[in-house]
Amino acid sequence: MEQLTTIGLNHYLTVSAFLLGFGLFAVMTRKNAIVILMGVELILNAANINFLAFSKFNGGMQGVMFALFVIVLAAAEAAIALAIVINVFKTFKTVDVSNIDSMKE
Amino acid sequence: MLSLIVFLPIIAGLIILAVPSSQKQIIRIVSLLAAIAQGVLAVLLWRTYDPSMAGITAAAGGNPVGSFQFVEKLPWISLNLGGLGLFNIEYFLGVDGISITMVILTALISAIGVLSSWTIQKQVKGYFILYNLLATAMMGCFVALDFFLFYVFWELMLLPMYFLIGIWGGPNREYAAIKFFLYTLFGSVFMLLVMIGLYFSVLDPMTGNHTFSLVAMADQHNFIKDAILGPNNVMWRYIAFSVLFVGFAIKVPMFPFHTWLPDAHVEAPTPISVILAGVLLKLGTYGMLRINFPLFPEVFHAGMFVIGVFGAINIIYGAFCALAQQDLKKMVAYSSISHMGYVLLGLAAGNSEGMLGALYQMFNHGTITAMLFLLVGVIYDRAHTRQIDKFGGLSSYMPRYAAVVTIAWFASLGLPGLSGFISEAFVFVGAFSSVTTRYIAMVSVLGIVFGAAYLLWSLQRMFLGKRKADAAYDLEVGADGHEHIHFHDWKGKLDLDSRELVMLVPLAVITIFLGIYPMPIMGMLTTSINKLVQVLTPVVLTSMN
Amino acid sequence: MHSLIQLSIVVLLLPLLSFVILIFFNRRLPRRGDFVGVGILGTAFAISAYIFWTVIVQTYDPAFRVAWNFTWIDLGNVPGVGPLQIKMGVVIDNLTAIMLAMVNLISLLVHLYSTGYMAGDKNYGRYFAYLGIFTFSMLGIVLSDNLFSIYIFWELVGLSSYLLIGFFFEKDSAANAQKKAFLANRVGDIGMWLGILILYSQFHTFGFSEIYANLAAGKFTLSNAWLTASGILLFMGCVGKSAQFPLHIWLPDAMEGPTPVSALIHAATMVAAGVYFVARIFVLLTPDALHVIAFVGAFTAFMAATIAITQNDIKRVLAYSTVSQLGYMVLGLGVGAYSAALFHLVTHAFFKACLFLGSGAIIHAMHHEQDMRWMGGLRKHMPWTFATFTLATLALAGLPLTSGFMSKDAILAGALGFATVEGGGIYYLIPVLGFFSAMLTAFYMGRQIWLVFFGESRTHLKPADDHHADHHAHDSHAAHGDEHHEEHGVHEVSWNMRAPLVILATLSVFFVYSPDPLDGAKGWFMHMIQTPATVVGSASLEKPAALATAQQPLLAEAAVVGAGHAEKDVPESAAAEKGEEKGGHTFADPRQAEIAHATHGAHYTAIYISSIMVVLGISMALIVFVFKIIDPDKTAEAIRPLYLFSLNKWYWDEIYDATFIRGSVILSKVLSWFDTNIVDGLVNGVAVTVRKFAFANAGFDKYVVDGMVNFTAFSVNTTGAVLRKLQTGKVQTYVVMLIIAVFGYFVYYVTKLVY
Amino acid sequence: MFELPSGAEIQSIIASLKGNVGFFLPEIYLSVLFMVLILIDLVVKGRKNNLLSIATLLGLAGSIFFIHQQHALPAGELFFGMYVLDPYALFFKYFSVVGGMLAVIITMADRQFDREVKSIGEYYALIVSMVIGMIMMASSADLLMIFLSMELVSLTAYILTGYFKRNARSSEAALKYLVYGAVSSGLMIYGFSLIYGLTAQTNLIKISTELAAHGYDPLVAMLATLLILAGFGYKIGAVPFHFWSPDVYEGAPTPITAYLSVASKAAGFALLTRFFLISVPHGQPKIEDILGIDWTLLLTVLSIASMIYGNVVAIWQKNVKRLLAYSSIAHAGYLLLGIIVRDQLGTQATLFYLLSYFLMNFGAFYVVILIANKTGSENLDDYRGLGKRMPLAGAALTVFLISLVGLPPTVGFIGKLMIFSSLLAKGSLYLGLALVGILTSVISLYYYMLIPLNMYLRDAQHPAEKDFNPGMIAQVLMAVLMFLTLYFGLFFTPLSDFARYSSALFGLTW
Repeated sequence: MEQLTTIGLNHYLTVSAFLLGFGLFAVMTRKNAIVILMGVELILNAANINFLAFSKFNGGMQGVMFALFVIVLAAAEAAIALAIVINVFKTFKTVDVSNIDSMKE
Repeated sequence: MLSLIVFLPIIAGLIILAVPSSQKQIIRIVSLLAAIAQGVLAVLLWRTYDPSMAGITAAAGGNPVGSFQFVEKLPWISLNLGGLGLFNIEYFLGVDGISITMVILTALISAIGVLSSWTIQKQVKGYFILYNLLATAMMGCFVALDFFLFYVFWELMLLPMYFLIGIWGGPNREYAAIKFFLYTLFGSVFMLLVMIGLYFSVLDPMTGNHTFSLVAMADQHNFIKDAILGPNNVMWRYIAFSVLFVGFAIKVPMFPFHTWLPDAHVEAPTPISVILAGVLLKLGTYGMLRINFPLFPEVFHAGMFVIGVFGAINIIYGAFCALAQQDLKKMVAYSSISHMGYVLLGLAAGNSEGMLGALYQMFNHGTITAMLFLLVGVIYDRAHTRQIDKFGGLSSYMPRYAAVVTIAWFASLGLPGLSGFISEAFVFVGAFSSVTTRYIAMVSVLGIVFGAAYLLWSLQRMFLGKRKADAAYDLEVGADGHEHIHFHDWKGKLDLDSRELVMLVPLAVITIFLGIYPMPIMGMLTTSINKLVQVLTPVVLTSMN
Repeated sequence: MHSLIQLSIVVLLLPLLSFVILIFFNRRLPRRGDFVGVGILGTAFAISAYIFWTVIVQTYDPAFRVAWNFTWIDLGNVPGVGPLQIKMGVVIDNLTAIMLAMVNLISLLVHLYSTGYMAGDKNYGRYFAYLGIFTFSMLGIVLSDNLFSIYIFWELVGLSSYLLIGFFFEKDSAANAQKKAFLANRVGDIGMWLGILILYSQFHTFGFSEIYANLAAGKFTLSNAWLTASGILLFMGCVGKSAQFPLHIWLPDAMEGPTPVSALIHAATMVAAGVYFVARIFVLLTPDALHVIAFVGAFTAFMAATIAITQNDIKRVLAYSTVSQLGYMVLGLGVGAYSAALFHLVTHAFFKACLFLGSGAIIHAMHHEQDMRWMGGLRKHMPWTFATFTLATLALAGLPLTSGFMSKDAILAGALGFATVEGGGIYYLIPVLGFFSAMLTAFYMGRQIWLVFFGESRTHLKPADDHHADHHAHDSHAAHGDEHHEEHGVHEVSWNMRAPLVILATLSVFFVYSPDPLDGAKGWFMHMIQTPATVVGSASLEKPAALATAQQPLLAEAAVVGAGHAEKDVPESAAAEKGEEKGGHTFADPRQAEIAHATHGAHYTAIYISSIMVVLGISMALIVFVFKIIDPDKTAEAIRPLYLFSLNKWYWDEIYDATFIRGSVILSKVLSWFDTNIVDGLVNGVAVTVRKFAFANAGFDKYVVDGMVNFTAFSVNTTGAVLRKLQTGKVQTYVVMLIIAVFGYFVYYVTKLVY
Repeated sequence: MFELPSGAEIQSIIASLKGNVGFFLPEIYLSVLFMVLILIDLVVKGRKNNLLSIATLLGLAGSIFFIHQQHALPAGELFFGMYVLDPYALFFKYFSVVGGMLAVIITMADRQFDREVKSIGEYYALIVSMVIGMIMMASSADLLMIFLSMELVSLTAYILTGYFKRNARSSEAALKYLVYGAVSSGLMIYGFSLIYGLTAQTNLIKISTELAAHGYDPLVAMLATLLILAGFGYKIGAVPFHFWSPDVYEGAPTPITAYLSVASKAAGFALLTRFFLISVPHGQPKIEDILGIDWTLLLTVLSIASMIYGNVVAIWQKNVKRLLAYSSIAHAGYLLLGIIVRDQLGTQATLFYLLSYFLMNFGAFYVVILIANKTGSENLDDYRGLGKRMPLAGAALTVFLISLVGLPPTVGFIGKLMIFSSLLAKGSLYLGLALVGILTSVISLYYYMLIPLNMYLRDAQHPAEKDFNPGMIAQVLMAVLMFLTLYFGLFFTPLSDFARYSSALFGLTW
């Protein structure tokens, strides 16, 4: 019963695992570059939840710090990503990654 | 002195690099001068060589100087590898009986190759730079006594050869060149692994460090018992031997690794064919003698029969394939395969006679095959075809050419009085005297007949009889009532011109002289060979039953 | 160095000098330098005559022998053997002296003769050069003291014959013949070479004397089969050079060479070399080997004689007769009639040279007509030729009072004796074949004489087409090329061609060799050349191999100690030895002694039988060709298969062509195909596989579906169906791959961990 | 939850930080350079390409001085174990900086920039920031630093890859790089989080001790390992994490391709090696029992797959840059071999191989750029007959390619020699790997030789109508690179000694 009432490490980890799964699913199946990047954000946030959870349950500040940095970097990455996606849209007139395949083999 | 003889061509190459590419004649002359200087040095080496020093292994105390001659030993690379001691690579040159002859041969063939290259008109500068690079690499291989150095020279040959065939070759040159390259590289990369393995297995008795010195490696006492290629590691020693052997066998080329050779020869320009057949093939067997066998004597002992069988296959198979060829050059190429089979057979005998025959055959095959390819080149220059059936009756119209061809052909088929005979004879003597290879020798003598068959048949088809209906030349009756022939767009002299004579006559003279009195070359070989045989046989050879 | 040795070396080198001078400078010398050749050969003959005089006439010692050698190749201190040198040297004994004189004489005569016969040929100078090297090679064989140098000169003879047979190389037939000769000889040579190798591998020497000493001392450690094999293999060299069955096929074709060359090859030099060589190695031949030799000789003698009957080409008849006579010699050696065989070698050399030169004179006179059917009646036009030719023919047929009679008779006596000693049965086949061949010889030579010299000229009978073809097919060199011969002009040849005929004919008469026309053994030749004692005792050979090996040293010792022991051990042979004593020497070997004895006994029997045979043969020839009681054509029709069999030379050429030659060519084609398609194909196959693999991998990105199949453990069909919709070069597929790589391995790991 | 540090502690922390700043000078200097470059870009008007490039070049050269100063400093941790300074890190500092300089030089030579972009602007600044990122990658001793430095490199690399904004291929490459890189680093960070969960540590050395001391869950450890490997594998471009590289290498501006293929890969290796050697507890008898998985096996699979895949697929390439991309995948495989042996010789060999790879790959890309400047193409077919038109370029490219194959007397050969030596020094254990390496290098000969084949053995399809002289400076630079490739192939002691010196990692005794 405690499992259900008290939120423990496993809960965090389960959520994080789900987030990771969603992220991966998005990354694998969505055609839109923006959505794919959103999937990446999900993955990063899954990691963040892990860090925070571990930090809480194992003690130590590193996890928290890590999560902070991940958030910052996710933001930076998003900025760059959007710039690139816009550029791609300018050239290809689409952000559908499945159509952007001039280089192959 | 050895350094000089090795690097002379590369110096010439550097000079050529500075010559503008329009000055073709200067480029040629620079190359020729280097080749002549190399030849002079080779003669000097020959005259000052002391045939009583054996070589092969180091003298007492592990010092190579007492055993090898003209030794140059300088530290080249020395790395500290911590627990593994020093990583020592030496610039270590020296000659003994088995290499001095090859040095002489290389100098000779290089010089003749330069002369033969005179007719190259395409990208002369590039050609001679590569040629000189090749010459250096070949010479280096024969005098290097450090495995690493040897390997560097060995691989250094590939690239110039690739381009020389690939750029100046015949119509199918791309294929032939890359085939040559891949094949030989395939053989040599394994050598790299074995080389490294040997390095970790051998200690230099003089310094106590690991060493690449072939001299130290040739002495089984210097092996670390439990190292990867140490005496206790029997399986790996067998594998290493086989791998090395295949690497060298590709160069020889030994059946079934020979198929690069006909292609390479057919496509290569004449001088390169000469070099290829005259020197490069010898590197395979030289490598076996210098590296493969002395380093793994017990494996060699166990493998003598197999090597002999391959030798016999080479001899007979090569002869049969030659018999079927329509292209003269291809025939000569296969004849090389056949003749290198004798070398293998002689080596497989493992006794002094066989080894002597093999080494002598290496020298003689160098001169004779060089002659053969030059002669093929002569006719190809004129007729632009090498199809044997496109000729006929040339004897009447090109008597000098026919005469030299006759000498070369008969030398190739092992006629007594010409050098090829003595080497073949000794190979058989040795192979038969060894119990292991006796029956192989009995089969291999068939090669004598088939060798004669294809050579005589081609001789007949090209030189005897009358002009064939679809011959590559026209027949006309001259003002003096005699019949003459002329080739369609050949402006030069019909019969051999003086340049061609300068190339061919020395080779013919050498062939005849060494056929009558072989001691000038053999005398340098015997001590080393006896020593080598001793190294190869831990127990006294039982050839007497 | 003995002065004779020095002289003999001079003799050896003189013809080489002639070769060198003429090959390089013949165009710059007057008369193309023919005088150089003749002069040098004259000198050589003079010196060899001096040697002959010194050795045979002055010394007159059957055991005369001087030898000299030098180290040719020094192998140093060979492991397992010790110091080892390969020596070359010269040996002079009676046989050498005789052979030297004979070879040089015939060579000189051929040189002389050729100045007439070959005059006007465009390669006249080169021709004499070739003669020079031929003589040199032959002299080398004669003088050699070891197997290695014999082998060298052996091959050089092959080369010289190659050059000379193909002298008219513009003719395809000549070119074919020279190749055939060389190759057939090579086949024999490899046998000989193997024989040499067997001996060398045991004793590490090539020298005759060392080998024999070692053999006698029983140092041959292999089984006796090897020894027999070595004997037979060495004999194979002779089979090649002396044109014995089965390698006789080259010799008749060799008639494509200029006729004087035929004389040189088939009389004095090349073919004699084989017999000479067997004589040299005679002592190491085991009885088994000797049997083989004897049978081969007898069969050859018979076979060639049957072929000679039907040949129409004047030179071919002589060629087959040469083969047949060589068969006799080999037979003689095989049965142990050593001196008789060599005797026949010498006598045959002279009369056969005479015959060939005579036929050359005829051909020359007939403007290169060689077919006997179109000759006839030459007796009147060419009296000198006729006389000498007839005399030589008689000698060949073996009529009494000729040299041929004596020598052939001695061989046949030996064969008879041999057959008795060996216990009859199949061994009697040898003398029977010998006698029968003697009859055939008389018959075909009678036929030849008749067709050529008697009757009316039949030149006009020759069919025109045939004529034309023949004209080109035979000795037509440039000078004669345009000279169509008419119905005239058959006249005697000039002096330089006539003189050799006379000299040679003279040497075919009995008194040169022996005072007794019926018994050659009474002459100087048989005295000087005596059968040497074998070094492979038959007593030891009959032991089982294992025992023999063990007892070898002991037995050999016994053999060396000699007759005394033999007498004790084998009492019945004592008588035989005593019988031989008047021959001047004894044999330690009982078998040899017995044969010698029996031969002696068979002497008169042989004379009777052979005389009868010869008479029979000649009379048959007379009946057929002179009295025309039997019409040859009809007879030929009646026994057509046999006739064709003979005419086509027993079909050996066809058989060899269909088997060995075509077989080799086909095999070579097959192997060549194999080489380009299979061996090379394998390599290329590997390359193709690599490329295919590369393609698969390159498509990996392209058709990720398939690539995934390779990388995941999922079912091919389901995943394939789902993921096939994904397309090329898409970043998402990359991501998928990444995730699959990571989680796929993880799943694999979990599975492994669980189970 | 957390106890806040007391004032004294904060004082000591600050003191320690201040003390450590001296160890951080090159990074600081480069950061300043980064900003200066942006300032120059902003301040200076008009065309300033040369000014910027020279400034970058000099600035980077200046950093070498600071790096050199660090040799005198003791090896040790900085910033509470976030960062280490050891010869190994110094090696990669030099490597990145010199690589950056070469990238700048190559950029100066590349005429495509003139066509594609109006102003080179922040390009050089970004290169400098990438250099900083790489330097930090090599020095990171903490998962957090690893992540940060990797992201720094990746983000700049995304931008630089897409630097030709109007060029479709460049944009496409950037997008692919971005998506792939983001997912990879996402997975890696998730892996980090699991490791953190297992050990409660982010410092590599502490992780190692922790893992060795306490238990672990093999499944989690495995998953973490695989995820982390995905991140590292993506950086070094090893199969099966290589998919981005051919497309990115083909699409990116060639100097960036060169820099990515050399320095970025090297930095990835720096990380991988440090992580693999330090955080995986060693000194224990069986390493796989410690971390639950056989790291060596994983790396071996990666290595073999890379060698085979890279070499085999390269055979089919028609674009030279793409060909070199596949070859770089293969080289990642060879480099991994040196890590697998897990000893000093192996590390030394890897470092040496990186040095040789640096020379020959930069050289090759440089020549490719020079050729592309003249022919406007990177297609193999357009290389026909170039050997005659650009003799020095042809010769140089041939030397670089031969070196890439690993034939003497080039530095590439020595690299392979060292790698195989390190394998064989372990006896017959790794012989199979050596065999794969050897055999695939034979295959590599085939496709590398396609380039000289086209240049020399085939004649040009079109007659030469323009000048093919690449200019004096380019000639000299090519010649120097070629000479170095050959020189170090014959006299490689300095390189090798340097590699050996650099193989000392902090926290690790061989």
